[in-house]
Amino acid sequence: MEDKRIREHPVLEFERGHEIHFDFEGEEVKAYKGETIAAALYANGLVKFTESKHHHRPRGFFCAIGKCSSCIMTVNGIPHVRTCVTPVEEGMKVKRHGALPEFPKEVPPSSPEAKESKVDIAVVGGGPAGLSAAIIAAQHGADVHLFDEGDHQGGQLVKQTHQFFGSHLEEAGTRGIDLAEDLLREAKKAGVNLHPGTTVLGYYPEKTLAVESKNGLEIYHTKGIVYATGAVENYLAFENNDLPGIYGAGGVQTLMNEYGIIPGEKVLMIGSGNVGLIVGYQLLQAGVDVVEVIEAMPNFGGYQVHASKLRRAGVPISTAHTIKKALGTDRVEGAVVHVLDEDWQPVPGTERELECDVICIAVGLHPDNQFVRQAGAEMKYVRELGGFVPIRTEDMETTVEGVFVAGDSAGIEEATVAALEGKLVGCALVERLFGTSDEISDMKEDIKAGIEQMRKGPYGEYPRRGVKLCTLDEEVC
Amino acid sequence: MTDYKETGILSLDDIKKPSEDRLKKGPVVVIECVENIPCDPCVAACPKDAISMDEITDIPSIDFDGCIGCALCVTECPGLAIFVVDCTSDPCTITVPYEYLPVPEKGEKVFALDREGKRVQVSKVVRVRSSGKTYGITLEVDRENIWKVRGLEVKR
Amino acid sequence: MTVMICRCEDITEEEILEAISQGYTEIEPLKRRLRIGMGQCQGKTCIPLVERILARERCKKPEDMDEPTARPPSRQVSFGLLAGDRDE
Amino acid sequence: MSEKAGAVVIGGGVNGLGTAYHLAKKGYTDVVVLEKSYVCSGASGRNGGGIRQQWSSRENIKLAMESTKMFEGLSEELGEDMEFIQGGYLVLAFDEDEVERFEKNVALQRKMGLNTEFVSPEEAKEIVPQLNISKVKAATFNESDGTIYPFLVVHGYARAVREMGVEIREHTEVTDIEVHGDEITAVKTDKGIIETDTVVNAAGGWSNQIARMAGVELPNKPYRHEIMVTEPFAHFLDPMVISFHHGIYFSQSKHGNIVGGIGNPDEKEGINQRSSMWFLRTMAKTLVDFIPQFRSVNMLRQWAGLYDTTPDAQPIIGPVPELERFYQLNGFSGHGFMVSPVVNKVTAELILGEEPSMDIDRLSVTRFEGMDLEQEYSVVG
Repeated sequence: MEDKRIREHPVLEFERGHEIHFDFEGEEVKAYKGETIAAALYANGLVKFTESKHHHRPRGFFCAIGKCSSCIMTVNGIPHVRTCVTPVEEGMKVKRHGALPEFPKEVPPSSPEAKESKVDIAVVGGGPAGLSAAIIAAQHGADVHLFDEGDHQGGQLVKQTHQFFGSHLEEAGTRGIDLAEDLLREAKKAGVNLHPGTTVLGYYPEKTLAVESKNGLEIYHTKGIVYATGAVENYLAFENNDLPGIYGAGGVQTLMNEYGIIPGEKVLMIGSGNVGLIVGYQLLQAGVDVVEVIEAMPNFGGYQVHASKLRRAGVPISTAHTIKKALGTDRVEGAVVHVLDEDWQPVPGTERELECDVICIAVGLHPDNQFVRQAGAEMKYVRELGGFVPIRTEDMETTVEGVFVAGDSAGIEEATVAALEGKLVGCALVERLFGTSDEISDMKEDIKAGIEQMRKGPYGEYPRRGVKLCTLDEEVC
Repeated sequence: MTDYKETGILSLDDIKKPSEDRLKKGPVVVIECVENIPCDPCVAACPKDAISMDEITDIPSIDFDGCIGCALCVTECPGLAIFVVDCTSDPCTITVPYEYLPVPEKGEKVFALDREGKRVQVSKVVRVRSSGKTYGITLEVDRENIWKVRGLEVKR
Repeated sequence: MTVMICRCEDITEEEILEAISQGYTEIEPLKRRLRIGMGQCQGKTCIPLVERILARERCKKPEDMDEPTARPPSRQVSFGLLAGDRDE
Repeated sequence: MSEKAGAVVIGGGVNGLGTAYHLAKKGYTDVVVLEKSYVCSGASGRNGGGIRQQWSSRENIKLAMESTKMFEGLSEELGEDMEFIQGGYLVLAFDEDEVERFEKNVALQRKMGLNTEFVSPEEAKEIVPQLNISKVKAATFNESDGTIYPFLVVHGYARAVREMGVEIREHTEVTDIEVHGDEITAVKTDKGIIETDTVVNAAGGWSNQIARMAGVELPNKPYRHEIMVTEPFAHFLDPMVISFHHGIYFSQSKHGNIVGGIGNPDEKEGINQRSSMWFLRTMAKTLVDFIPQFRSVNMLRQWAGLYDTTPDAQPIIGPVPELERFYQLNGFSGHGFMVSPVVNKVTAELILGEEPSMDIDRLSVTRFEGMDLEQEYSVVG
């Protein structure tokens, strides 16, 4: 059987657990302890995971982080299991269930009674923003609980094999993966209560969170909530855009850099922002051929240095190009791309076919604002920040008292800014809980200056303008 | 500015080059970083303070006379945009950053690539240094290729 | 020709355009009519695309569009876990 | 800016638009329907779509029976599949009092021509094989009850009335109702004034606020009621299952999802449409008690709407004594959708001065002045 697992990587080391076996529709599948069901199946060459509800189209591995519905199967008799976030276990029985599964026949054991507790601060999301907020608050004596769906906290940092840009004083030059380690170590040292593998189910009045943990339902009554829930990738509308083999850049990164599994052999990258360029480079590092990067704009969007890395490896970057359709019936077998004119119209006669088995979509991110909206925060569409963002004070408090945001969920920016915003929120929470001090005010000033620094220059102009549009004037409120 | 935002390839006019005189004196850094990116690890990497910037978003300013061509910055640049050229030997050498597998060995013959990934010549690896997982690989290149070669491909 | 907009509820661009032409010209009614954004991903993938289609069809700016209400749970959760009827 | 309309309907839900539909069908289209949000944004778009005829009061049985007949023909009438599934309603009794009451209900229903059956717990389990009947004492079942997708019905009406020339104004909020003596003269909105002498108050949970604008006090009070939906399954559940004892109801939609809710006996009066932790947990606990296999079923989302509740849990229909042309169409106490077809038709008849096709005098607001209230007991939630 095909094996898509990466055995050697220039940057990453994959620590695979011992070999285990599980049953997939009557066939024995080899996996390694620590892999998810979907990752193991994908590594073994499975393309169709489920099918769509009405049009019965094949659905493949897609988001890789348990947020979509593309990998749901029946596992040990339980339907609708997100196999991309469910770890494999020896002897497990996994079955596809198509569009609609049968109502379960078995009755699983009961779960423990919900646990309720009162805490100072709940932080949702363990990326650079959430961790930074939690660290500052905990260092100053707050009882801080940080929830993250991943078993490896660190947010998207854990997928970043490249060295970070930014100030050397703010960890630039460190790889994302190492940065995540540092932040986690610091969080533990500061006494942050880390809850990896937990899902925040919802906001309930007043500042109460329902959380799904491995031990059951947990309810946290808080004095302050920080939503640092990051971003969601933009999807793209084109013909056959749902074929297995079409993934978001995040899904590709998760598969490749967390599970050590290559998405395919030949990848067409759509989008030339930093995400597209960086993931393109990471694909090359994993030994995957990047056939082309296409970009609808007349110029590529990311840093020239990232583009140069790809160009030096012989990867063409075609600007003013877009995808017309994906080719294939059960999975991607190629793509048709064409040139766009100044009015975004296809230029006749420029269509050409590319051979590829993966189409990676990297056409930007939008803030994951679902949680703040649930809490009832007032939102505003700010193009410069990637979509709808909560209106906030300078300290990043939303219009819901005691509910804060930081990082990409407040507006799409770089990881360094996310970390700085997290720190700022940490300070604001300390002030709320314990009153202000010279130390905290000084710290806040420094952080604000740091954020301002990061937003200087041509690449900072856009977010700088965006933030102005959704930040309340302190004087007014 | 040339059309590098369309092509991803810098032209020689975009790059600040050391003078011919400076090139004769010893190895020296070439930084192919032309955008105002908020980034400054190169500044911290230089033991001679030959790279500087006032604001983090400035383009690095290089004191070619202060640079000793030590190549410490080559592996520190997140953009893999720093190279060291040495025209004092024959053939000349160029140190390029490298983060792929396999890692070439000293003495190995590799393809030297240009900015478009095209093979320019066959080069001998004369030095392999690493900082973390990023390597600085020093290649022998013909004098006429020192402004062309910016990458390598292992022949194995 | 299939241009998929809502992967979870399996709704294509054509079906959305059809519903808009039937008078479902706001995000909430469109959501209830076609179930877009009401599947497992809670609209994370499709809603920005639907907003763009709506804006285009109604000649409006994305700024003038509304976001649909966000409902808990953020992620589907089993009744077994919620019921929690086992004493530890 | 001032304009005129023959009648103004306040509320773009099923009752407002249903009434506009019946008016238009009779050729009366000089009607403006005002909706402060979008069509079907209130309780009409938030309820479980149950169509039940098994009531305890004569009035409600009559309304529901006639309405069910009308729902049966509605898909054809409006030219779109309304997803009306007549899978029956299985009503469960959990104590002797309920058994006794159910016996009376069935007797009354059968007397009125409704073919409801009194069934044993074992027979109930035959209808829903997954059901835990350990605490069930008895049940009643009526196979012509069922569910419909409310949103499609309301939008079906909206489309039909627009085609017939009725104007629906969404995002238009009523701010005042002008009254001179015993006559209405105009409805004021945030977008302008409409002169009219006839107003239909179909504002659901907001109907007492609307009535107050015209100086009329209604006994209706809004209460939050919560509901949820699961991930979909292949069809396995025919009827809507309900228990008055628990305040729970659930059924399977055409798309395979289970839709259900449970009422909170401690819910406080007021306009609140936010989701609660109480519901999240209580719904789950009750559901797995009813069908233990629900343990491995996922809830997809929860939401809330408003019951517009009257003291006797029966609707208020018809004009008020103070204002002859101020028609009430509210106080449905959680079952406004299922009785809407006939009350909408009758309201249209009243407005046009026709002889009502069903006698609804007992549903006038004046009934609360006397002591002669016939309490409806069969309210879920």
